[in-house]
This record gives sequence, structure tokens and C-alpha cells, in this order.
Amino acid sequence: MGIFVNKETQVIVQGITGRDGSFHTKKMLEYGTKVVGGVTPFKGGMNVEGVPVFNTMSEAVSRTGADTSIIYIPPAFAAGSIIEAAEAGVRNIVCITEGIPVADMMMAAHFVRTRGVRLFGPNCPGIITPGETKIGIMPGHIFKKGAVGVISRSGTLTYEVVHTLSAAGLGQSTVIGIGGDPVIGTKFTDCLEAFEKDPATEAVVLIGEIGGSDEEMAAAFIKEHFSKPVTVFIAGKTAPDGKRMGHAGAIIQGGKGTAESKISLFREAGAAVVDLPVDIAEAVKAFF
Amino acid sequence: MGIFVNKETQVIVQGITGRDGSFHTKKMLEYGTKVVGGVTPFKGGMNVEGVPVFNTMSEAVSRTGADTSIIYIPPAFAAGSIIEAAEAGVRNIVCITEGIPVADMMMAAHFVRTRGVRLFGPNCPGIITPGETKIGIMPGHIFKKGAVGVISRSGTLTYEVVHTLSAAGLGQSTVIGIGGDPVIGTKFTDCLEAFEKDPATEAVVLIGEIGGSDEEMAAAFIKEHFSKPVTVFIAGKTAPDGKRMGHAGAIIQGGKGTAESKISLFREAGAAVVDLPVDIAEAVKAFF
Amino acid sequence: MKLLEYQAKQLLKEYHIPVPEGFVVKELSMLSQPVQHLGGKCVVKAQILAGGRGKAGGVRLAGTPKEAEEAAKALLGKPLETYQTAGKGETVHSLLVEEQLVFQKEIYFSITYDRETQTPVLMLSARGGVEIEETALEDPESIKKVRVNPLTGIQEHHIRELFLFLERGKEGYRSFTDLVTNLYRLYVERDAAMVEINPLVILSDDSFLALDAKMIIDDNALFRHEDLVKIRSVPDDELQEVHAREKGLSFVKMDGDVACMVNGAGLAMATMDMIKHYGMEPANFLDIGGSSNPQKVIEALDIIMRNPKIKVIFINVFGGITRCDDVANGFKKALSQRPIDRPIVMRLTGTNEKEGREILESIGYDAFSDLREAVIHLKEVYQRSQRGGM
Amino acid sequence: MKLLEYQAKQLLKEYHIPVPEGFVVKELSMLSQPVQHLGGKCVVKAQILAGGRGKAGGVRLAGTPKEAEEAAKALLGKPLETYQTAGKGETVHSLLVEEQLVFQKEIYFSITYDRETQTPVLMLSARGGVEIEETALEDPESIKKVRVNPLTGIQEHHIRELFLFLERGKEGYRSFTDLVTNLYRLYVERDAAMVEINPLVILSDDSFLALDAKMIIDDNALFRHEDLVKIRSVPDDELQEVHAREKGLSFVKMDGDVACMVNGAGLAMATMDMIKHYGMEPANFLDIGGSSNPQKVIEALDIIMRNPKIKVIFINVFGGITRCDDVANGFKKALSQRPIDRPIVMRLTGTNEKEGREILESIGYDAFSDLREAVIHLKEVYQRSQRGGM
Repeated sequence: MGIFVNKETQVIVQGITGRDGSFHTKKMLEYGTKVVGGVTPFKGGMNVEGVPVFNTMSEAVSRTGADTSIIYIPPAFAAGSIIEAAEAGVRNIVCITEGIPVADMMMAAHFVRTRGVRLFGPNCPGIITPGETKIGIMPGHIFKKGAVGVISRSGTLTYEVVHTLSAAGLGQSTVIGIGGDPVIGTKFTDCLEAFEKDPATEAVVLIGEIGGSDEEMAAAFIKEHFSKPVTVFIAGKTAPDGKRMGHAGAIIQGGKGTAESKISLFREAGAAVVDLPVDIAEAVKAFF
Repeated sequence: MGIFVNKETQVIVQGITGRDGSFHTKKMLEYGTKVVGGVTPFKGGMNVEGVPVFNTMSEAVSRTGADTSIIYIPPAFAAGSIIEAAEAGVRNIVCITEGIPVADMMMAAHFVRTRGVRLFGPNCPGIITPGETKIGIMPGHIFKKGAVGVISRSGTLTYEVVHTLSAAGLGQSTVIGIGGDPVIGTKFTDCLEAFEKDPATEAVVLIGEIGGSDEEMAAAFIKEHFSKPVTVFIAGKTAPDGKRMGHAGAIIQGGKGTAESKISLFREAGAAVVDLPVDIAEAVKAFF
Repeated sequence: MKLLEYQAKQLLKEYHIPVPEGFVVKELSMLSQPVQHLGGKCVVKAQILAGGRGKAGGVRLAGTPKEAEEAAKALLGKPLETYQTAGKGETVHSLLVEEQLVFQKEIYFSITYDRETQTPVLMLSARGGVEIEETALEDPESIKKVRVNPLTGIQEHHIRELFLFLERGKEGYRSFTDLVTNLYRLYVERDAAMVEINPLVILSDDSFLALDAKMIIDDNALFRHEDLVKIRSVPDDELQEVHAREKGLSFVKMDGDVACMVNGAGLAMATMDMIKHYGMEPANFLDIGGSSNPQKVIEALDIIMRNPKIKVIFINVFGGITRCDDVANGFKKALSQRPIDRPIVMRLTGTNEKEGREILESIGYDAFSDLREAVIHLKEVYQRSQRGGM
Repeated sequence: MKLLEYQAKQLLKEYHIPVPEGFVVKELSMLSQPVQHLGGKCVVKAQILAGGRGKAGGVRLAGTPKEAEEAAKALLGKPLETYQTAGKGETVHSLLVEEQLVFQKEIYFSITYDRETQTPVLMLSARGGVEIEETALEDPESIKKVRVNPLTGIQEHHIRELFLFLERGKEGYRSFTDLVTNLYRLYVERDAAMVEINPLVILSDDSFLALDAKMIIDDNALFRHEDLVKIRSVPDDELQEVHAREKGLSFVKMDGDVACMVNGAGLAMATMDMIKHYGMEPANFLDIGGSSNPQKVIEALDIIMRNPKIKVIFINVFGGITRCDDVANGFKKALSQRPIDRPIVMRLTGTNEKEGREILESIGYDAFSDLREAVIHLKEVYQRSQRGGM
């Protein structure tokens, strides 16, 4: 089980012949992900790791029946690729690309919503339902099937946390990197909504960071609509005002979006907030 | 009963202080329509026929709680008014205006759909559920409450048909002018879908004309999904190729969209097709 | 509003779309300089709005200045008859004199809008220089259509999909992308209802060039394109329609002899259909629209009476917004300005019917209420006029 | 990327947005001509990227050429310290010398984007010349926000809603509409992350003029704005960050003395938080990113070592895409190029951990697997270095 993706999910890799695209196609196949096709314009007819390459998304979708795509396309063209995927009819799009212009992403994010298409990212590590499918760039071996749902705005910090969870015997139902950009598709609240309904998920770990108000909305959602235990870590307590901390979206602006304010809202909402990421596994264990 | 609008429907008139806007506000109020507000920029605070005027749609909607708007705005600004209404949160928009640029309407029609807002027209006489509400410019006295649903691309031809229906004792559940433009919101098929579900509607009259393929889609819909008797008249059997017959949308292009081809599809779909509009009442009567 | 080829190409140039080097010639005396500039060899193209010009001899290759002059003489100022000019021919008021170009391949490309999906549609066919309708019938597989969502506008993948359809590898992709991007921008910014490049040619360096261009501007959007309205030219056979539109009327001339004047487009079409159904032939489509302006009735009768062929006139008004008394008043005034020597049958019902009838009676006219009765009577009057005419 | 006021105003002019007449002066000798042209009276404005310039004396009114010269002398080439320059001051390399204008009223106007709704947002406040954050706290009712759906773009009703908020009747509406329409076009076409006109002034004829202008371009979109990249100027305190970004690193300098180098932004923030949690102060944020390029490690150590304050260095790598052996190789190479005379604590785990450790061992280094253990050890090393330093 888990949410959004599972072992039936059929994936097209957009930008499959590129360095990252081909490397992670291999890794995803090794994990067991059903990668059924790839797209690189003018390279239709080739194959990568045994996966057929098409010239366009519409061709790839109509030939393979895929319902999901993952994007490894340079930032200048990535938003266009999101629109292409949505027009071609996939239901889920995972966009790994970092550095897409904000204006392009506002357009693409609004457009996919008009089509009822779910977008993960951009600037995210992807989504994994351990033991079933990995649609992303995360190191598969650190994940373990289980009952903890994980949502995070960051990549390596997620691996860090998952690593300690797995080491503590706490497997994961689905782990989602929602992305570090200011404009992203699926948000914390969308994931919480799905985790609430997912019988395989018994507890949730939410890894937030400074900037924006997605954590604030998540806290409100938890307070009102979420019945499962939530453990929270917010990165960036030491970050100064007005500086982007690596992620385009990790910026405190005019005193808004600080770790402190997010933490206090989560506490109010009844979530367990830990001070250090290395404390998460222990906190989660308390709920089992 | 009837479809889409009823006596509870609360209406804002966009362009209420104009010549047509104020005249038809009066006529609609006389019919019993709940006109709760109007909008004309820079004329907020006035009133027209006792109806308060606001400067913006967002103000009008938030102050009155209206769910529907009707637009009497010159063509250069009408598409913008449609978008304004949709953003302000109404559920139905009736656009009377004729002569809106096609590019503007393509944008507006797609936009309202992304919001789940229903648009009637443009270039249409509006919608009426006899005895309940009239949101349009049709002469109210010719309508009679009853069980026949009427959908039409034209205005006066609809009045002609409704007049003969009423004279023959055949009242109407809801009568909708979907509009004579090439780009319109609600189409024949949308109305048929609603009539199919409406217990007050026992038979449907569909008045089509040359040009486009809305009738073709309606015929296909009738064949597959429609259980009530349908009587059809298609105007324009004598129209030449390549000429617009008054309506911007009434044009046969390269031999496509002729009355003959539409008629034969309706016949195949099991609808009763009459040769003359004056024969409709008699044909409908056969079903009662 | 249709543009002449040279007008369309002027717009293409403004949008950085390659076109052949060319000159507009409106008088024979202006010909020699452009021809010399082009080195003697050129193409002389008659500038008319109707299609089918090529097959009708309106496009002529000239290998020498003398041949160019002969071609120009044969075309300029003369009517050119094509399958679209309805047997009359359209006068050639100007020529486009262009360089002769060598190319690898010709294709078809256009942007129009698709009514069904309500989106702009890009259409490409490997068969250039052939009417797209013909291609659609004979070889539909050779046509590729790509629809563009008006909310996002054109995207690189739309262009890619078209280009890949040409199966040419990557050569020329940059040139094609620029051309399509610019043409789409032109289509949107200038409110084109249709822009057709047929043929679009591929030159020896794999770049794309618009060898011909057809363009129609959305009449509803002309208010924001005053520059285009200024250069408007109207083909002879559409003069009346355009004139009528300026008066707020919708008019289309037909071949029959029974004139009609109706309020509302749908009812007007249905009225023509009824005339035909009862064995007569309509002389026109004429919609006086929904407003209540007596002047429109006067203008409408004026337009009708310009057709000497008509035998009878049928006026059909279902009053809604249009008030019967306004129509009757307009009719009365029109008669006072000019006598009408053909029989008139009238049908008048709806808003202010009584007042309208009173006005009619005051000038000795009567009107039916029922449409069928009116048309049956029209038929009798028509037959009488036929007998009278024989 | 931030633009200087005169650069932003140059763009405004290109988009037909009224700005005061003004001249850029980069040397004192260039001053007299503009001042004369402006009739002696002028405003002398220091061109720096930091905000708060006005209160810091960076904008001076001059009634005579002499006063103008004095103002220019006081500013040009000198550091200007504002509340945003973190105690250091930003050197004034150029002045904008502008006409003095009389106006009826000043307001605030900006276009940015709203993260929550993911749309551009137009913001207007009746309080011009005041920082919007201040207004938001003191008088939130005076702020009007209008969001624009990126799919339809700006619509007349958006502009109307803002203008009506000013409660001025219809006067100046045309001028306001033109200004907002053009500014929105500028915002979209030039990929602005923020454009702020504060104050936007209303002149005696009710027309609107941009008296000041601030503009930030989306760094991610700079690839399509080469003209802007060319005129880029970087404030002194951001030089290091910009330099790091060019090398593919994310770097932010902090005040502490414990340097860190991490792969991944989230983990880097969390690492800083842990340093702090264990009683130390981070000297920087430094994310070497997700790729496996040993060169990045070299560059990263180079940047870290530029800060003389640092006592210890903490390297924290969780290998995913980043491979531990690549990091170790980069580290080895960096050490071979330059000795590092501060203690280094390393944590290395994940992809190719074993290979990485082997490389480290070969140069006499060791690494932790567990993050907490690593930080606790870091603390010990730090305390030792403190004692050693004392």
C-alpha cells in the first residue's frame, strides 16, 4: 500500500538519455520500479537499459499506457516538460530538476491542477513506497517497508532521517520529497490527507524547514483533520533573515517563516517536535 | 425544477447601468428573477430599479452572496468580465454580448472550466426556467411552465418555437439559448446530460444550425446516453458554403457542418427531425 | 477580414519570418526597377483575395524583364477568375513581384482555431502547395494537427511534435522553431482567425521560408487593429455584405428571387429554409438584429431593393427585444422615402404587435401572425407575380 | 539578482513607465552638465543595492549646483551604511541625479509572487515612501493585494480593484492602468521576482510616476536575460555567495567559528542547527549539492578557509547521489594542494562509504558513521582548540 504510487505504477523517464536520466533509470529498474519508457526528442527508437525511448510524451504514453512520469530535464525546459506530460495524459509527474524559473513554475503548477494531475517537486528527490516502487533519486537501500509515512522538503536530510528510522526498525509506508522550491506541486497538506486515509500508515514524520507557509498550513491541517501521531523536525533554526539557505524556498522574509513560529504551531497542533533530526526515530518509537 | 437555474438563483447584472443592462434588469425583476445586485465600475453606490450597484464583482458577490451573473458588457471587455465573475466565485455566468473576439473567448472559456464555473453563451438570449426565473433577454410572456426542455443556438427562432409550443399547450421545464458564437461555454451535450437527470423534463426540443460540430456531438450523446424523446430542427439547409449566416458560428466550412449531415446523424440517433420550425409543436405532442 | 498576400507578408516580416524578397507594383510604370533589382528573373503574382489564383494563371514566372512586363500587363487591372470568384472574377489592383527561389521541399502550415476543443490548432502537411481540404480527402495521414491550450500558449513540445512529423532529423529545427514561435505570436497578437503558409518551403540550407501567405483577421477584434482596418480591401462580391455589416445588418446574397428580412440569425435561416421548402428560392439572408432601430429597417429594404432579380419581399418579425411598432415605423418611413414596386408579405408577432399592426394599417398594409400561414400566402403572391411577369 | 535604482528605472522607461528625468554620474567631473540641464535644483541619490538608503542620508536634495556638488562629494566613492548593510556599509559607485518633482500624493506599489497561492500578487498601499513591512504591522488595512492567475495574466478588473481602493474617482485611471499593465508586462517578460515602486507618486495632472524603483530578477531565469547579467553588480557582502554559486555551491556566511560543509540544503541547515544545539556557533551554511564532483569539495574547502575566524571544520556527507569516495577524493586532492591548519571532523555514510573511508585512511583521516557521535566529537575538538587558542 502506501500513498500515490505503488508497484503497479508505470513510469516514463523524461530526459532518459541524459546523464542523470539514464543513471537513475538503471537504479529505479534495480529497485523494481516499472519504468516502461523514456523520452528524449530526436532519440526515439533508441533504448536505455532496455527501456524504449520515444520522441514525445504523447507517443510514449499512448504506446506504453504509463500513468506517471519523472523529469530529468534542464531547468530552462523543465516546466515545458511538465506541461507536455500533463497534456500527454499522465496522472502523476515527479520533477527532480532544480533551478526552474519561478514564472515558468507558476504557470506549470496552475496548469497541471486544471488537468487534475498530481505534481511532485520540482527540486525534489521523488517518491518511494518501499518494497514496491521508487520514482526518484533516493538511495533505495536505506528504505524499509513499514508503517511510517515521511514527508520532507529536503533530500539528504530525508535520507538521514529514514536511515535512522530503518536502523531503529521503523519501516516506511511512503516517503515523499515535496521539494525545496517556493513553487511546488503537492504540498504537506495533500500528503497528510492521503496518509490519513492510508491504512498502511500508522504514524507520520514531517521534515520542514524555514520559509513559506506550507508547514503552517500543515499544522492547521493536523489540528483539524489528522488523527495519526506526527513527529516533526524543522531545519533552519540558525538561519538568518533574508538569505536563501540552499533551497530557493528556504528563506525567512521580513521575519516570516522562521523555524520558531513553525515549531510552536506544530506543538499547538499536538505534534511531537524534536530538536535534532537524530532524535526522530526515538520520538516515533514512542508511538508504537 | 428544470435545470441549472431556479427560483432560488441569485443574480448579479454586470453592466447594470448600461442601456441593455438596466432595461433587462427591469424585465427580469418583473418576471420574478432574484436580481440582487449589479456591477458598473465607478458607479458603486447607485441603484438601478432598486438593485444596489457595486464597483467590482468581488464586492458584489461578497456582499450579496449571489451565485450567478449575467453580462451586458461591450465586446471589447466582455471576456474580461467573464473572468472577473469566475474569480469572484459565481457558479453560473450568462453572457449576452455578441461580437467578442475569438481569442478572448478561447481564453475565458478555458479559464471558467478550470474553476468549474458554468458559462452560457456568449451571443445568447440566456436561460429561463418558466415560472421560476428568467436570466436573459427573452420575452417572458411567451413561456409556460411545463415538461419540455428546449436548447437552441439561436434567439428569435427559439421564441418562435416556444411560442408554438406554449400555444399547443406544451409548457417548458427550462429553455436555454446556448449561443451563436463559435466558442461558447455550455454545449448541447451539457444540457442534454442535465435534462436526462431532471425529473421535470419529459421531452427535449433541440434547435441547431449549420456550422461546427456541437449537433454531431449531441446526436452521438443522444444515441448513447439519452432516454427521453428528442425533437430536432436544424436551420440553414439553404445556406451556402463559406458564408457566415448572421451568427459568427453559423458557417459551413469546406463542406463540413451542413444541415444535411447533422440531420442524418440525429435521425440515426433516433431523434424526430422536423423540416420546418412550425412543425415542432406537433411533433413533440406525439410524445405526450 | 482577409489580407492580400503582400499585406500578410508585410506582417510576417514584422515578426521576423523569412519571406522572399519582393515588391508591390500598382502601376506598370513601377515595374522595371523591382525587376532589375531582382536580376530580371522574377515571379509576378496577382494580388487578389480569392483563392485558386495559381491554377487561374494569376502567378507567372518570368525569366526576363520582358516576360515580367508581359505577365504584369496580362494581370494588372484585369479581372482574374478563379473557382472562388463565383464566375465573375476579381480585379487585380496590385502585383507582388518576387525573387525566384530554389527549394528542397514544400510543405503546408497553418494556424487556425478548432471549434470543438476551442483551442488554436497548428496544422502541418507534407503536401505543400495543395489545398488542405484536398489533402484531407486524399491523404489524411499526411496531416498533423497539434492543439495549443490558450491558457499556456505555445510550448516547445508542440513545435517538436510538428517538426518530428516531417521526419527530417534535426536539421532545420532551430529555423522551424523560430518560424512557428513567431507565427504563433503573430496569430495571437494580431487576432488572426487563420494564417496559412502554403507552401512553406525548406531551402537548401534547411531553413524555412514562407513562399505564400494567406491571413484572415477576426472581424470581432478589428477594433484593436486600426492599422489593419486602414489597409482593408474588400472583394467585389463581398462589398454588399461588408456594407451591410457597417449598418448593423447581416446580409448574404443568394441566387433566388424571393427577398427576405428577418430579426435574428436563426429565424432568418429558418425563414429561408421555409421559402425553399414551399418551392421558392431565397434571394438573400438578411438579419436586422435584435435592436429596435427603425433606421435598420430602412437600410435593410434599401439593400434588398438593390437586387433587380427579386419578385417578392417577405418580412418576418418575431418581436422580443425587437418591437413590432419600431419595425412598422421603419417600414412606413422607408416607403415614404422610396416606393417599392414589388409585392410585400409580412409576418409580425410578439412585443407591441398591436401597435405595429395599427401603423401598418395606416399605410394600407396587413400582416400575418402565424409563420406558416404567412409563407403559404407568400407562395400565392409569388406565383401570381410569376404569372404576371410572364 | 538585484538591480540598482537607475538600472531598474532604465527598464521602466523601456516599458513606457514614467520616471523622473535623471542622469547617472560615476565621477564628480560628470556632475555639472546634468545639474545644469536640470536647472540647478536636483536630487542626488546614492546607487547602492541595500535598502534603507534614505534614512542613512543616501538621498539628498540640492537647491543649487553647489549643493549638488557637495552632496555628490559626500556620497560618491564612500561607503554608505544602512540598517541592511550589517555594520559595514556599501560603497557608492554611482549616483542618480534627478529632477525635483512636485506631487499630490505618494503611494506604494509592488508586484511580487505569493508562495501560498503560487500567483503574482499586486500590492498597493496608500502609505507611500514607507517600508511595506512597517505598514503591514502598523496599518494592515491600508494595504490592498490583488492576485493574478498566471494562466490568464493581468485583467482590467485586477487593475480596477486596485485603483478603486485609492478612492479617487475616475481621474488618473487611464494613467494608472497603463502603468500597471506595463509594469506587469515588465515583471513577466524580464522574470522579476520583485518590482517595487515606492513611492509611486500622483502628479498634479493626476498621472502616475515612479519616483523610486527596486527590482530583483529571478536568479533561475538569468539564462534568458543576458543583458541584465552584463550590468550585474554585487554588494560587497554577497560577493562570496555569488562566487560560490558560480562554482555550483550554496554558501551563506555566518558569525560563528565552526565551519561546515554538507551535501544537501536541508541536511546543511540541520547540521548548523546541531552545531548550535551542542553549544557552538556555525561559521557558514555550505551545501556542496547533489552531484559527485570532487572539484566541488576542493572549491568548498577553499571558500571555508577564507574565513580566518574558523576554529574547526565539520564535514557531513550522507551519500546518495553524492558518492563518499568522490568526496574523499576531493578532500584528498584539496589537502595535497594546500595544507589545512585547522582540525577537521568528518562524518561519512551512504553510497560507497567503504571506498571513501579507505581513501581517507590513506591520508591519515578517519570519519564517523553516526551524525550525533560526529557532532559530539566535534564539540570535544572544538573545546580543545579553544583551550589551545587561549
